[in-house]
Amino acid sequence: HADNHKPGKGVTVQPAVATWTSAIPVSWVYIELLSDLGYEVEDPMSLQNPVAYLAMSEGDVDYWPNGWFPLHDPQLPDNADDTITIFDPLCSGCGLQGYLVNNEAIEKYDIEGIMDIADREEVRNAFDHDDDGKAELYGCPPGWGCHEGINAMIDKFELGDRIDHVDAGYSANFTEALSQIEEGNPTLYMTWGPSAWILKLVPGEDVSWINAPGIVEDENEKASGIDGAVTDPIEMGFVAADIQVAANNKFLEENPAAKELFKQAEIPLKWISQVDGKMSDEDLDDSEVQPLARKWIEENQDKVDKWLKAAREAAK
Amino acid sequence: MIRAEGVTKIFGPDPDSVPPLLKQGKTKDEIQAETGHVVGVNNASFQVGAGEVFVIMGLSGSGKSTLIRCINRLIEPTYGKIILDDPEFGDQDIASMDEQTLRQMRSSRMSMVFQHFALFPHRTVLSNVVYGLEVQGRDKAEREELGKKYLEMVGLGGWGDHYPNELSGGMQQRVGLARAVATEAKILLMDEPFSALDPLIKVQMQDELIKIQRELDRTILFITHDLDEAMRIGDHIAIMEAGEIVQIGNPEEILVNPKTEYVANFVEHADPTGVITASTVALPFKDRHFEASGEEQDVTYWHRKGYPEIRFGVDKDGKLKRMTFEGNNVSIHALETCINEADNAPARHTDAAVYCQEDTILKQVMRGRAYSELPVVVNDSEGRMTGVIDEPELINGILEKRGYAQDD
Amino acid sequence: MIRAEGVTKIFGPDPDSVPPLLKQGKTKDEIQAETGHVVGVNNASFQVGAGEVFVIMGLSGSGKSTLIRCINRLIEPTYGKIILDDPEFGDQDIASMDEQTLRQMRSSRMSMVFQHFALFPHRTVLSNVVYGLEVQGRDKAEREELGKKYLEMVGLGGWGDHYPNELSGGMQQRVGLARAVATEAKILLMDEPFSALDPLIKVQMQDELIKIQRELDRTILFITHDLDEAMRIGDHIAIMEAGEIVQIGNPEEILVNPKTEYVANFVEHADPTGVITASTVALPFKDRHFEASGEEQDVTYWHRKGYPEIRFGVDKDGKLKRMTFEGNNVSIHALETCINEADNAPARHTDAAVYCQEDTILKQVMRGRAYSELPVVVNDSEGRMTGVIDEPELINGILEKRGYAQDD
Amino acid sequence: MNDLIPMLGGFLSDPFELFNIPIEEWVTQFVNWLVDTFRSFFRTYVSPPVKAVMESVQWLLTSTPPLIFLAVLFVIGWRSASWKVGLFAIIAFTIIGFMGLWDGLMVTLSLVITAVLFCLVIGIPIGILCSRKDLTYTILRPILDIMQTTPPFVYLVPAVMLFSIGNVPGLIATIIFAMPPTIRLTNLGIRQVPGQYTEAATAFGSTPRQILWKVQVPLALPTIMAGLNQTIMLALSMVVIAAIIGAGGLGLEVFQGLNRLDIGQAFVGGLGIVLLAMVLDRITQGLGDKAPGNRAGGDE
Amino acid sequence: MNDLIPMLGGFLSDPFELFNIPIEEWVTQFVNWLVDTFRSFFRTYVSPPVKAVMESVQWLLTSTPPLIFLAVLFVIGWRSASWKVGLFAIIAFTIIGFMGLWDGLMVTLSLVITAVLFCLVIGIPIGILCSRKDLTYTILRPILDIMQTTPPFVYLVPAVMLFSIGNVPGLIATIIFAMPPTIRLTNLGIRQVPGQYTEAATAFGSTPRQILWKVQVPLALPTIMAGLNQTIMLALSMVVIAAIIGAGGLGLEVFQGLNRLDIGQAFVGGLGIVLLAMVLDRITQGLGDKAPGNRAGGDE
Ligand SMILES: Nc1ncnc2c1ncn2[C@@H]1O[C@H](COP(=O)(O)OP(=O)(O)OP(=O)(O)O)[C@@H](O)[C@H]1O
Ligand SMILES: Nc1ncnc2c1ncn2[C@@H]1O[C@H](COP(=O)(O)OP(=O)(O)OP(=O)(O)O)[C@@H](O)[C@H]1O
Ligand SMILES: [Mg+2]
Ligand SMILES: [Mg+2]
Repeated sequence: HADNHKPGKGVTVQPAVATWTSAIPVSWVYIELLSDLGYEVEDPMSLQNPVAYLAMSEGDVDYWPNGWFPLHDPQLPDNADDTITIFDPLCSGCGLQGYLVNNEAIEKYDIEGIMDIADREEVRNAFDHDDDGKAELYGCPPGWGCHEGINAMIDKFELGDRIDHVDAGYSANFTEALSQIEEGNPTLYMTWGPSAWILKLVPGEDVSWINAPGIVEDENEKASGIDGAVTDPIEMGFVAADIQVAANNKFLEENPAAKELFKQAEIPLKWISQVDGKMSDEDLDDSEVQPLARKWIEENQDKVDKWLKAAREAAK
Repeated sequence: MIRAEGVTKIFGPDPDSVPPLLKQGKTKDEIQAETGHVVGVNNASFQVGAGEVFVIMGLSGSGKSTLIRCINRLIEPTYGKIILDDPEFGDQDIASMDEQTLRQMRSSRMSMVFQHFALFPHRTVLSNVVYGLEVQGRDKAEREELGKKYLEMVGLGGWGDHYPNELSGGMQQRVGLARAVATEAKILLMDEPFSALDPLIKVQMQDELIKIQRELDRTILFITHDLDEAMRIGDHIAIMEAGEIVQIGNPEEILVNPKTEYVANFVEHADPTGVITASTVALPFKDRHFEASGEEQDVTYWHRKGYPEIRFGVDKDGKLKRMTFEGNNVSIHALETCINEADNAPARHTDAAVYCQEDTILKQVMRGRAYSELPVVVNDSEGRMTGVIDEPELINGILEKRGYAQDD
Repeated sequence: MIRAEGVTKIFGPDPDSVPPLLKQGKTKDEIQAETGHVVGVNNASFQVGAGEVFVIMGLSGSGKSTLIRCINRLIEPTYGKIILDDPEFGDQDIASMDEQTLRQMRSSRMSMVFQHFALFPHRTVLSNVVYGLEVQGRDKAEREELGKKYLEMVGLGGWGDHYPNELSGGMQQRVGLARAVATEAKILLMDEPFSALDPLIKVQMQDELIKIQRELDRTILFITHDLDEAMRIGDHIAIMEAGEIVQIGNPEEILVNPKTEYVANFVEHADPTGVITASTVALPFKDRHFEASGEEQDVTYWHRKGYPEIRFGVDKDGKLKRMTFEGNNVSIHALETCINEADNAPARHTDAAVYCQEDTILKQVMRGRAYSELPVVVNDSEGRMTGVIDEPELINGILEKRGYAQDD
Repeated sequence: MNDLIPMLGGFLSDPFELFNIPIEEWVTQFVNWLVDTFRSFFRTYVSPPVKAVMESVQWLLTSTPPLIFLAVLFVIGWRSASWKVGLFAIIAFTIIGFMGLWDGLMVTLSLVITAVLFCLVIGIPIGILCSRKDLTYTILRPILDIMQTTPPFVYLVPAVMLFSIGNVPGLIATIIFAMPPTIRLTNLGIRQVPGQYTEAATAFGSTPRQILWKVQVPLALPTIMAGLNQTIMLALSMVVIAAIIGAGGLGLEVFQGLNRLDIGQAFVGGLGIVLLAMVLDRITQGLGDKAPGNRAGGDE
Repeated sequence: MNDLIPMLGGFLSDPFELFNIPIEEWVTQFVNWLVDTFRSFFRTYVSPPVKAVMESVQWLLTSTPPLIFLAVLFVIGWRSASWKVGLFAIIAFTIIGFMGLWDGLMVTLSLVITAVLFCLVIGIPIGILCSRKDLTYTILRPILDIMQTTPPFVYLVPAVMLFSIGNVPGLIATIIFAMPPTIRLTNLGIRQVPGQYTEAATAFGSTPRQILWKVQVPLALPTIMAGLNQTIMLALSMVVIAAIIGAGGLGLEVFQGLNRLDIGQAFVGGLGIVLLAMVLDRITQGLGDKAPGNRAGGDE
């Protein structure tokens, strides 16, 4: 019976964790849950996305709960279909992505969307930081999914001669956007949440999401109820990403309990954002988030027990 | 022109701890054994006149190089003054000169030949030679011209484009020599400049050196281990021992009157025939050695005690007027006039005698004796007879490097 | 023990192009001007017997260092053989020896003193000296002992822990010397090993060298520019000019019979009194110079033409039995027995004569003449009178470095 | 009292639990202060001229027609080393061109050239200074350590804050990382010049400047060139990091390749960088081999 | 015919439009083949021993109580340089400890030590070899260029495929990047030893090995130590990149700090690396200054 109670006994699990902060609380929840199932869970390895997926497909890492899809699609290795399983979202539509402009500029130029910047010359010039006649868009690093998304939009609407998508690492891009905003310059950038970035420049307070064309077919698909959007509903320009567990197939085969858990578990965006904010405000170490995860589990014991039960069932 | 006063150089971490020990009379070796300090030069004072060649000799490790390097301050003397009396720089103490003046002084007044040559390996021979001129800021054409001239002088005309590592030791040394003289500086510091040269080229170089020294009236400090060289070119010679200068004098003084055992040993192997002069070895024309044996007209006849067959007729001024051998008058000739004849004569004259000057060197006197069997008469600059040299005096001079002068 | 045959070294990119030019009789300078190749050594052949000191002299740049370096193949000879006849290695051509044997030969048979010292700057003096022993694989205690012994020998006992850059030039040179002799190799290659030494230490070192050479029966190849040194220690001397060996001979041969003008000039400045022997300068006891003047009992009296007052009574074996001066018999002494007396005598004897051996050097003969006014008699090894030396012969010997021997 | 013993035990086994130095906060505050105070200064007065220099180099390179560029390249390779090097340079650049990376190559080349020039102009005098005074080198050595080992990732963000995104912070990061070998090896090379040569030069009354340029630098040149070589290599190794802050060029290819796990693309970018490295290495090697100081190793 | 002229014009202005070398594909295929063929070999036979070495070093360092570690460190600093250096080392490590990074420090230190050891053990013999034969160096020089300038990002991915994530590929990348200066400067140092000294050694019948160890290496030591110093610096500069593929340690702090826009965290990690660099630099400098070859610069 005890066996039944701890299906993961004797199995060592190697998780990975993403490098952004909002990945941490999610990561801890899964570690706690797997431990409850009796797994021996190693400290998670902090890896960049492509490396994490590669390692997962090689079996060097067993899973991570930090997949953002479809955003991460381009970062999957070629053989991902055979080696990696991506589970149903643990938090559906939680990965908000979109374009932001600082509020001052929005007021001054009365901006509702990217097209306002692209089409109106005086606005475009105001957003042009390097005097090349194009408005700067501080976007995503080459190779990321969002990089391709932005470029697709630029291509589709032929914005290439008016909008300059800056090619650089994301930290660099964001830092530049932040600096420009602090300098009081109208600035257009792309970001996502929950994340540290959103905590630095808070939509609604400092900046606002603006409309971007390209994804939405009709009005219903527009997002509504987003904090800090210039319009409601708003056309974000990206589909909101689902946060999903990705795991190595071989590991899953050998560990039906874990597999069942990955299928079942869900974590609310609100809590993730809350912890993310707390980490930033109180400057918490990663390890200091663990008790918060435990606390959340305790507070949601009913739900959690259900998942664990299902997992134990599956292990039989 | 250069006056060194109490120049001292102590090598080691705490030089000031050493002079008290020296005062206590500790030797260089004792100090080294006790404190690890090496006494390079100890209280050296000397003076070099303008246009003089001042030779420094001494045992290996006695501090010659250190001393000469103190003069242009390549080595900072621990104590002492080095006064340079120069028309342009005035009376200045090199030891306390500021950097700027020191540099000017080095580039315009002094140049140096190094014991280990220290040719620049990355420069061709010619561009080594012109280095000093470059520093002086001469223009290129002038530099090349002078450089080539001096390279020619040291017999390496064709080697200007080679690099030092393609040259033999002696050739390198000559490049170093050319480099030093090319600056035409008034003072030349030369640390064993001819040590790697064969005797022929060495003599040539000595001649060249003396020539340029005369032409340009240069002052030369010269370290050498070659006694004959020292005797040949040195106006004064200083002998060093364990950091101290034990004797300074002209070559003959040093050779004939060594002040200490050490100096005597040191000069033992010198060839005296080129240095020792007639006056030194001659038997002095004094009562002790001669007796009068009659007068005739204006002269008094003298003969050496025990040798009555040779008589010298000396007038009241002390000049030799007549001379007889076994009663017959003999003719008297100046040495110079009969040297050639002497070389070719089948036998030595007994009917002719030879006189020389007090400063005639033994080598010449020997030629006189090859001409005539009779004693060589030595006259002073006024023409007064001061002594005679017969075979014993000659042999004594050659073997013992001194004459009767000492006895008096 | 070492035989060099046609050793040639051409520096430059295409050495093979040079021998035809040499055959055409082109000089080294011409070849250098035309092709840029430098003829280091040209067709040198010589032989050095075991236990011999073989001295190489010559102008600066004449190829001495190159030749000596060919012997241990520091420089690869372009052509020629160097046969080493060694009990252990057998008859071998060093020029074509394989690396392994060459190394063994170098470490066990040969060692070298370098013209530029080439002391290892990162090793203390003592550890420089023991380098060769280290290579031989001797154990540490033995090494240290030998090293200290030889350091003592060169007079640097207290300097073992210093580094070479703290030593004067001459001291460095002696360290190089100690390093070479410490290996106790049978063959010593010495490239101007005493050039930086003062005369006193130089003589000491020469004595030490000769001592260890005798003790261990070493073969020494010795480059020097010091003629007196060459004369003093050399069994044979080779004189080089522009890469070629122009004359090989023992010191006196070279001094007395220079083969070419060049050699004659070269040895001009040597001090002959230590080299030239009595037999060379003596007036030969032959009819041409002497006439008989009566017989008495078992001897015939002879006198030199023109000097009837001195008569030599020679028996039928040719031995000098009696001697008279102005009719009086004089006593006859061996030179050695009267040297001391001669030094202290107030006047020269006319009642005593001196005889010496044919190989007595001039310096000694002069002492004989200081003892007695009468000619010095020269006897051969059998005691037969072969000549006499009077003042003219002596002077001629000193000045011209030759005697009557040539005339015959 | 009773608590003390376990506390002591804890301290012995893990003494660092006692307290934490709040350096993180200090730094954050300091950087904030720095940025607030100097940002506009740097962005207005420092960035633009540097950028102008870089962009004119870049303009020069990119506006030269490739064929002319290759011809010039050949001449440079040939004069500084040999015709073989010239040929190799052409082939290497042509390969990069046919991989479709000509423009990236030009951007990277201009970054590297500018950075290396700065390194030489600043580094060699500093290296010389260090060789003169032990104190200077003692002080500088830890600074060099900092320059070389502070991960660029640490100062990328502040650099972007101060200098904006793009070439300028990339160039600065490259200069910081690549300069130390030039300084160190200039210092080492000059210190290793045997005393007898400087002494001889001194004896002829040379000024320190003359000793330096006529004796020390020529003799130290092989070592200085080794420093230059390292500087070039390190500058090239920074190309990818420079791309992360927007300097573009070949580094961007690699960065992108990594981000999307595209080994091929990363490799192509990397190959471009490597070929560029080889060309620059061979050219500087050629210059170094001609250095007269090489004679010093000979058997003088 | 009419088409030809614009085509030619196009070719002249942009000759590289003609075609593209499909290197990307070749590489992808090659890497796939490589991984398929050798993965299990590397993962079974190469990774484990390397990992074992690293982990035992790491185990040794982490399991030593910090206070004992500091004591040992002091002794090392003192013996190799001076007590000042020992003291400095203690202070530096203590600061890192109080920043809460002791464990990270130990991980990084073990990575660096292992990498530098490998670099020395492999690099010095290769450097010596290069100094012996011009050909070897001619061949090796471009390889060194490749090692130093191929952006680690290029081979990180294949390295992960072949060696898995974690210490091993991080170590390998570090060794590749950090080894060239050791090789280059060993080669340079030995080549610069004046011929007269090797000649003297030869004349005494030394074997090539004896010449090497008794003369060349001691005299070249200052230069070799400069190479070692550069190797250490470069190894430390790879620490962050190694962290990207899971090597952990101080680099991870920096890497996370960057990704989270936490300048403070990145700085703290960077400071740790820099302090470590300084300590290692001072210790090796001490060893280098004691090198007997330093006498050669003197006025002999
Ligand atoms: N590496 C070299 N390259 C070119 N020429 C050389 C080289 N070494 C020596 N030579 C030339 O060979 C000739 C002989 O040189 P060597 O050193 O044997 O002379 P030496 O007789 O020893 O002279 P010294 O008495 O000056 O030492 C010289 O003309 C010299 O220039
Ligand atoms: N840098 C130094 N450090 C310590 N001692 C030194 C140094 N330079 C010279 N000495 C010592 O000073 C003394 C004098 O050396 P110096 O070079 O002046 O001798 P020298 O008379 O020129 O001898 P040589 O004729 O051998 O060249 C020696 O005992 C030497 O060991
Ligand atoms: Mg000296
Ligand atoms: Mg020679």
